[in-house]
Amino acid sequence: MSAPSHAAATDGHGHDDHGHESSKFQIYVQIAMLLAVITGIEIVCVYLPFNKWIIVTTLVVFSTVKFMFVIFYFMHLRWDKLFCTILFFIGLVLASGTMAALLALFSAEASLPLPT
Amino acid sequence: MSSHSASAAIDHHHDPSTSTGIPNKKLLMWTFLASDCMFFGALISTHLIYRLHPPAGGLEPKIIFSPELTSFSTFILLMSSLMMALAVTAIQKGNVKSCRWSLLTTIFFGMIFLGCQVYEFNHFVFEKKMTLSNSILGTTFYTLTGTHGCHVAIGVLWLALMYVRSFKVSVEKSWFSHQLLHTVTLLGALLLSLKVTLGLVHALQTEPSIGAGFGHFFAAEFIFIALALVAFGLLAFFFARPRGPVQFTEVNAIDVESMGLYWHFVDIVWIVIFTAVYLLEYL
Amino acid sequence: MELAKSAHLIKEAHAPSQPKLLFHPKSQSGLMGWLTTVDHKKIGFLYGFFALIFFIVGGFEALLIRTQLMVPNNTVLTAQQYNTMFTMHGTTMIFLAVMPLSAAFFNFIMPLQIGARDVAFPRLNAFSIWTFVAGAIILNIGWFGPVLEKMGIFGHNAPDAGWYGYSPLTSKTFSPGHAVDYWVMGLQLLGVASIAASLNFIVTIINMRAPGMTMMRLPVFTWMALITSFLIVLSFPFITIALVEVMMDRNFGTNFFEVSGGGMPILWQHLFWVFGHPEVYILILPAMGIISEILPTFSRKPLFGYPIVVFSGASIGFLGFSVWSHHMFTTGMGTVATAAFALATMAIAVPTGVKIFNWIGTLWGGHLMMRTPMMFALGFVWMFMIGGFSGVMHSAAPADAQQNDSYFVIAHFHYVLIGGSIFALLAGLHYWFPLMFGRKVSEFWGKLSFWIIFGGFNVTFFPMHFLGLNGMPRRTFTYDPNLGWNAANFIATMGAYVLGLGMFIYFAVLVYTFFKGEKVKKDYWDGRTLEWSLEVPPPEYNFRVIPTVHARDAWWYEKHHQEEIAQEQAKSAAAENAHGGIHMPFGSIWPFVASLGLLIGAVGITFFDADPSPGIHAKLGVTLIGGVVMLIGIYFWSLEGNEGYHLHLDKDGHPIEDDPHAKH
Amino acid sequence: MFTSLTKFSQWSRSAFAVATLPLLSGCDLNFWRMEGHQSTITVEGVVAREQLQLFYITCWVSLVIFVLVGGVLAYATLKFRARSAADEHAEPPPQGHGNPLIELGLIGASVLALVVIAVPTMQGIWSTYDVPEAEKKDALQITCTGNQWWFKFEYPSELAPINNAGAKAPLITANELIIPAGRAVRVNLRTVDVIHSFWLPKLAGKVDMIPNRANHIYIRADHPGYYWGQCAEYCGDSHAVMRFRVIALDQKEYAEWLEQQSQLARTLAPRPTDTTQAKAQFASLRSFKQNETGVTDKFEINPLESWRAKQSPEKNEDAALIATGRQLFSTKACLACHNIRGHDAPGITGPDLTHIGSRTTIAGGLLENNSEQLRRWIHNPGAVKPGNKMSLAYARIGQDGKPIDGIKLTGDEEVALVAYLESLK
Ligand code: HEA
Ligand code: HEA
Ligand code: HEC
Ligand code: CUA
Ligand SMILES: [Cu+2]
Repeated sequence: MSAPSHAAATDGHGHDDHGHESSKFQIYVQIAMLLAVITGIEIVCVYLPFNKWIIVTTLVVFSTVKFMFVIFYFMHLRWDKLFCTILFFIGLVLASGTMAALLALFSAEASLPLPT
Repeated sequence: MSSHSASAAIDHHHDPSTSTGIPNKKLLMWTFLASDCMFFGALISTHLIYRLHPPAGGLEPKIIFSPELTSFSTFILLMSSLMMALAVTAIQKGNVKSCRWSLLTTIFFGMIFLGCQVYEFNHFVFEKKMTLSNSILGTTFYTLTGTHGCHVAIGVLWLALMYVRSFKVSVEKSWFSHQLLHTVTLLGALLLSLKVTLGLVHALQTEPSIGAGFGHFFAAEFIFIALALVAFGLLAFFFARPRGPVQFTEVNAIDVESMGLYWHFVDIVWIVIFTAVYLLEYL
Repeated sequence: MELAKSAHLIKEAHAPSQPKLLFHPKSQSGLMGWLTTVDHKKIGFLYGFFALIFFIVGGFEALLIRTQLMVPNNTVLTAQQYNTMFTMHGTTMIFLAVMPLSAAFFNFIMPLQIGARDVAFPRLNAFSIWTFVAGAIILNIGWFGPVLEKMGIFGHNAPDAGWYGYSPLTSKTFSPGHAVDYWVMGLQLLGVASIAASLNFIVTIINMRAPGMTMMRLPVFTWMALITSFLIVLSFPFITIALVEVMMDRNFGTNFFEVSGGGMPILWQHLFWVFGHPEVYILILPAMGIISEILPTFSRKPLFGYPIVVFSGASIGFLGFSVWSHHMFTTGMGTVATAAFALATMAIAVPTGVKIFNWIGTLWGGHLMMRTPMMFALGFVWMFMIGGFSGVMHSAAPADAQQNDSYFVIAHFHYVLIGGSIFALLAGLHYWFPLMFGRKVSEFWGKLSFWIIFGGFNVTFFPMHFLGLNGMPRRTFTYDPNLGWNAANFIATMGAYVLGLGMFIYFAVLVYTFFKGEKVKKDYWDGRTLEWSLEVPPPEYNFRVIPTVHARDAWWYEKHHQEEIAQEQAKSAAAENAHGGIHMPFGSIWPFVASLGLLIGAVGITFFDADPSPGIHAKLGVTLIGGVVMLIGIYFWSLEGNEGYHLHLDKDGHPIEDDPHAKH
Repeated sequence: MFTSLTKFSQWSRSAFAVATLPLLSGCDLNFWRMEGHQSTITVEGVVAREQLQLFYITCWVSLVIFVLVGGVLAYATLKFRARSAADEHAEPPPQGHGNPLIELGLIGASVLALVVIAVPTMQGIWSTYDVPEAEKKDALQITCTGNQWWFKFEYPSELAPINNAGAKAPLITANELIIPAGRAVRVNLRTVDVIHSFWLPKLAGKVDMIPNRANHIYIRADHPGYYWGQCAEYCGDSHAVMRFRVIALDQKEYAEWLEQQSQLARTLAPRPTDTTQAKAQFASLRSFKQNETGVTDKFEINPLESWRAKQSPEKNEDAALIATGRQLFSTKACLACHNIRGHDAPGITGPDLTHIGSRTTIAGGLLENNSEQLRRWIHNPGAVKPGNKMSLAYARIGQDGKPIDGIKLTGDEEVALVAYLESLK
C-alpha cells in the first residue's frame, strides 16, 4: 500500500510548490496518477502466488483507498462541510453492512443451495 | 479551506441562502448518492451471492472475461473523472472555455467506456456464448454492468446537455432550436465515432493482415466515417463559434459540480465492480 | 413601508429570454391549475385526496375479505378472487393509502413547521405526486382486465401473488398473464415517486429552516418526516432492484429466481424484507410524529424528553435495517442467523418503549383537553402498545414458528397499522383540519366516529390473536367448520362492518365539514408549533415574514413574547422587502409531462414477454413513445430553470392587484 | 381497557349468539379456549411444547408490562383530564421538559424485561432446530415434497417393491404421513414448484419448503394420535386447501402399517373380458357448492379409530366393478399421472395411489375419503381445488387456444373408478 503512494508522491513532487491557484489542478492530476498506479498494482496482485485471503484483503484495501481518494478529493468532500460526508456515509455504511450481512447469510452452511 | 476564486462574490463552499450553507443541489445529489449506494449494494450482493454459489456446470468467468480490455476501460473512466474534476475547478474560477474543453473530454472518455462495454457485451454474447438467459452468470453480470452502463449513459447525456448549455447566449431568438441541434449533433458525432471505432477493431481482428484490415474497414464504414467528419466539422466550426456573451458563468458552477458528483460516483462504483466482479475471478 | 402605495403586483422573471414554448401557467384553479401546481400545500392536498380514495378502495377490499370469511365454506368469492383481494388490499393500504397520507402531511405541514415558503424543489415535488398517481394507475389496471380483454387489449386480473410477492410464485411459469407485471411496474413507479419526494423533504428540512430553527428545535413531526424520508431513500433501492430482477426474469428471460437456471428464490425474500422491514417503520414513524405533536398541544405542555424522543426515532430507523430476517424465521436460516435477528428485533422494543414512556410523561401533570384528535392519539398509544407486544412475541423465533403466516401475524400488524398508523393519521386529519381548511370538525361526530372505530377495530382484530394461536393460517379463502374458528371469524367480520361504519361516519363528517363546517380563526387549538402562527387556510406564500425562531415550541414562545417578536418581525419584513419581496416559483406542466411519459413507458414494458410475442412492435412503440415524452418533459423542465416571481402584499396579506403586463 | 374490551365482546357474543345460533351450531363459542385440531396451545409434541412455553413467557412479560404501563397511562389520563371548559382555559401547567433519570431507569427496565425473553429464545432456537444429537442415530428420516397443492412423503429407509418383478424403491405415499410415536422424526422438506410451508401446529410449528434449499423439521409426537397439518405459505390459487394429516402410531402398529404399505396394490379379480359389463351402483352426487369442503364430524369423535377402520378391506366388495374401474384407470389416462405399484401405472405428476383406500382423506387432506367425496373429486377436481393439475387434464387448452377434449367420465365410469380406488387398501 505504501509503495504506490510513495511513487505518486515523488512523481508529483517537483511541481508541488506552485501558487495556491493551480494547486488543486496538481492535486487532481497526482491523484489520477495514483489511482492509475493502484489499478495497475491490483491487476498484478491477482497473479501473485500468495494465499488467496491475503490477496483478497489487499484488493479490498486497495479499492477502498481508491474509493476514498475519489470521494474525498475529486468529489471534494475534504473541502466541503462535514455534513456531506456524514450524509454519504450513512448510505455507504448501510449498503456495505447489508451486503456483508447478506453474503454472510448466504455462506452459512444452513443456507447452501441444494446440490444439483 | 475553500479554494479561492478570482471573484470573491461567489463562495463555492457556502450558500448563504440555506440553513447549512450547503447548496440545495449539492445536498440533493449527496443524498441521492447515498441512496444509489443501496441500489448498487443490492445489485452487487446479488452478483456475489450467485458467484459464491454457482450452479453446477455454470459458465467460468475466467475464460470469458478479458482483463486487458477491462483494465483499459477502467483507466479511461478514471481519467474521465479527472477531467470532470478539472471542469468543476475551471467553472468555479469562471473559466468557461477551459470548462468546456474538460467537459468535452469527459464526454469523450465516457463514450469510449461505453464503447468498450458495447464491444465487451457483443463479444461475450457472440464469441463466448454467454447470454442474459443461458446462465446465472450472464444474468447477474449483464444486469449489474448494464445498470452501471445506464448510469454512464445518463451521465454522458447530462454532460452533453451541460456542454451545449454553456453556449447559450444571452440574447438570441432561436437559441432553443439551436441548442437542440447542437445536442443532437454532438451525440450523433459521438455515436458515429463509436460505430467507426468498433468497425475498425472488428476489421483488424478478422482480416489476416493490417493492410487488408484497413482496406476492409474503409470499404465497409465509408459512409459512417464521412458522416462523423461532417458532424465534427459542424461542431467545431458552426456550433462552437462565438456568438456573443453567454449566460453560463460561475453561477452555474453548482450545476456542474453536482453533475460532477454524479459522474465521480459512477466512477467509484466501477472501482468496486472492477475489483469485485472482474479481478476476484482471477484468484 | 411603501407596500400600500405600490399599485401592482410585480411579477418578474429572472431569465432574460424565454421561448414561447416555455409558458408560465398562471391559472391557480381548474384542471390546469392542479396539473401545473408546485405549491406544497396543493400537492399535499392532492396526496391526501388520492390516499383517502385508495383507503376506501382498500377498505372495501377488506370488507369483501371479511365477508368471505364470515362463515366456513363461504362462497362469496372464488379462491382466485380472494387471493386478488388480499394482495391488492395489502398493497393498496400500504403504498396507496398510508404512505401517501403521510406524504400529504409532510407536504402540507412540514414546510410550515420549519418556517419555509416551499419545499426545496417545488417541481420535483409535482413530479412525485404525478408519478405516484401513475404507479397507482398501473397497479390497479388489472381490475379492468375483463373490460380490456373485450377491447382487444391484454386483459388479465389484478395482481394476486400476495403483497410481498414471493418468488417463484411471481415467475411466468406460475403466474402467466400480466397480473404480476402490473404489480411489479406499479410498485416500481411508486418507488420512484417516493424516493423523489423523500430527497426533496430531506433537503427541505436540512436546508430550508427559518433562522434560529436549529435541528434540536425542529418539531418532532418534522424530525420524523426527516427520518422517514431517510428510511425511504435508503430502503426503496432494494425493492427497486428486486423488482427489476423479477421484471428481467419475467420479461427478458433471465435466471435471478429461476430455479432451473440456478436461481435461488430465497434471495427475493432477503431483498424484499431488507426493504420491507424499514417500510413498516416508514408507516409508523410519521404517525409517531403526529402523536408527538398532538399530545403536547392537548396537554398544554411541551413534549416530555424531546431529545430522547428524537434520538429514539433515529435509532428505530437505524435498527430497522438490521432485523429484516425476522420475517423469515421459518425459512431455515440456521441457528446463528436466527438468533442474531431475534436479538436485533427485540432491541427495537427499547427505543419504541422510550416513546411510549415519554408520551405518558407528556400527559403527566398536564391539562388534558379531551378533543377528538386527543382521543385518537390516546387510542393510538393503547393500540400501538398491544401491537408492539405481539411484535415482541414474534421476535421469539421458536414461538414465531407457530405464529408465522397465521392470523396472529394479521392481528399483530393490524394493531400497529390501524391502531398505530391509521389512528394517528385520522388524529392528524382532525388536528390540522382547522389549519388546512379554516373549518372545524364537529366534536360530537368526531368523538362518535372515534368510539365506533375504536370498538369496531378491537372487535375485528382482537379475536384474530386467538384464531392465529388456534391454528388458522392467513391467506386462506376458506376453512373447515370443525376447527373451532367459526365464532371468532364471525365476530371479526361483524367488527369489520362496525369499523367500516365508523370510517364512513368519520369521512362523511370530514366531507361535510370541508363544504359546510363552522369557520374558525387561526390557532384553533392553542398550538405550539409554527404552522399555527398562520392565517387559516394558509396563504400561498405561507409566511408573510419569515419568522425567527427562539425556542423549541416556536409559536408558543411567540405567543408569550409578543412585543419582542413584533419588533423583530418588522425588521425582517423590511429586510425582505429590500430584497424584492416574497419569491414565488412559477407553476410548471413539465413535471406532469415527465410523469405521463413514465406512465406510458411503464405500460409498454408491462406487456413485454420473454419470447418476442405478437404485438412486440406495438409494445416497443409504446415504451419508446413513453420514453420520448418523459425526455421531453425533463428537457423542458431543466430548460425553464427555477425561475419565479416576486409577490408584494398589502396590509392584510393579500397580493396587490395583478398587473396584466407583467406576465411572461 | 381490558374490562371494556371483555364487556364489549361479552355483549357482542350474546348478541351474535342469539342471532346466529344455527350458523355457529354452538360448538366453538369459547374460542379463547383454543382447543381446535390445529391449536398451538393444546400441544402433543416435544417441539411444539417448547415453542408454547416460550410463547407463555413472552405473553406474561408483555402482559405485566402492559398492565404496568397501561395502569400509569390510565391513571394519568383520568387524573389530569380537564374537567370543565374553565379548566381548559386556565393557566397552562408548568412547562416541564423531561427527566433523564426516569428515562434511563425505564430503559434499563425494558432491557431487563427483554433479557427475560431473550434467554429462553436462544435456548429454544438451538433446541428446536434439529433432532437432538443423542437421538440422531435412531431418528426416522422422511422426505416431504410440496407440490401445488399436495404433499408427497417418501421413506428413504423403507424399500418397497414397485412391480411384480421385485424391483424396489423407497416407499412413497401422499397427503397422510404415518410416523411412529415417541420416536424422533426428521422430515426433509423439498418442493417441486413454488414455496410451501409444512405446518403441524400440535407437534412442531412450521418450516418452509423452498426451491433450491435443503430444509428440515424435527417432529416427535408424545403418543399415538391423529394430527391436522396445513401448508402455511401462500402458494397460489388453492393454497387454502393444501392440507395434510399426520398419524402417529405406536411401534407395533407402525410396523404393521409399514408391512401393509410395502405390498403391491391389491388385485381383486382377474381382468374381466371386454364384454362383461359390471353392474354400476350409483353413488350419490349431491350438488356441492363451489369451494365447499367435505370434512365430516366423523373425525371429531375419534379420528385415530376412523383411520384404523380404513386399513382393512370392506366386507362385500364388487370384484367385477373394481375390475372395470381398474381398466378405466388406464383407458382414461389416469395412469399418466398416478402411480399404483404393481398395477402398471407409472405416473409421478399426481399423488401415489397404491394404497389410497387406506387413507382417511383425499385431495390433500381436504375431503374425507369416502365414495361420495371420491366421486365428487374425480367428477370435477377443478371445482374442489381451483387450478389443480388434475383439473387441467379434464379441460385442456390446445395450442390454438381452443379447448381439447380432456378426460370425460360417465356416471357409471365414475362409480367403477371409485370402487376401484376404494379397494386399494
Ligand atoms: C406499522 C408497522 C409495524 C410496526 C411498528 C411493527 C413493529 C414491530 N414488529 Fe411487526 N410487522 C408489521 C408491521 C409493523 N411491525 C407487518 C405489516 C408485518 C407482517 C408482514 C407480512 O407478513 O405481511 C409484521 C410482522 C412482524 C414479524 C414477522 C412475523 C412473521 O411473519 O412471522 C415480526 C417478528 O419478529 C415483527 C416484529 C415486530 C417488532 C418486534 C416490532 C416492534 O417495533 C414493536 C415495539 C413496540 C413495543 C414493544 C410496545 C411498546 C414498548 C414498551 C411499552 C416498552 C417495554 C416493552 C418491552 C420491554 C417488551 N413484526
Ligand atoms: C395500513 C394497512 C392496512 C389497513 C389500514 C388494513 C385494514 C383492514 N384490514 Fe388488512 N391487511 C394489510 C394492511 C392493512 N389492512 C396487509 C399488508 C395485509 C396482508 C396482505 C397479504 O397477505 O398479502 C392485510 C390482510 C388482511 C386480512 C387477512 C387476509 C388473509 O390473509 O387472508 C384481513 C382479514 O380480515 C384484513 C382485514 C382488514 C380490515 C377489516 C381492515 C379495516 O380496518 C378496513 C377499514 C376501512 C374501511 C372499511 C374503509 C371504509 C370506508 C368507507 C366505507 C368510507 C366511505 C366514506 C365516504 C364515502 C365519505 N386485512
Ligand atoms: C394431469 C395429471 C392427472 C391426471 C390425468 C389424473 N390426475 Fe388424479 N391427481 C392429479 C394431481 C396433481 C392430484 C393432486 C391434486 C391435489 O390434491 O391438489 C391428483 C389427485 C387425485 C386423487 C386424490 C389423491 C389423494 O391422495 O389426495 C385421486 C383419487 C385421483 N387423482 C384420481 C384420478 C383419477 C381416477 C384419474 C383419471 C380419471 C386421474 N386422477 C387423472 C393429477 C392427475
Ligand atoms: Cu402450499 Cu400454500
Ligand atoms: Cu418487520
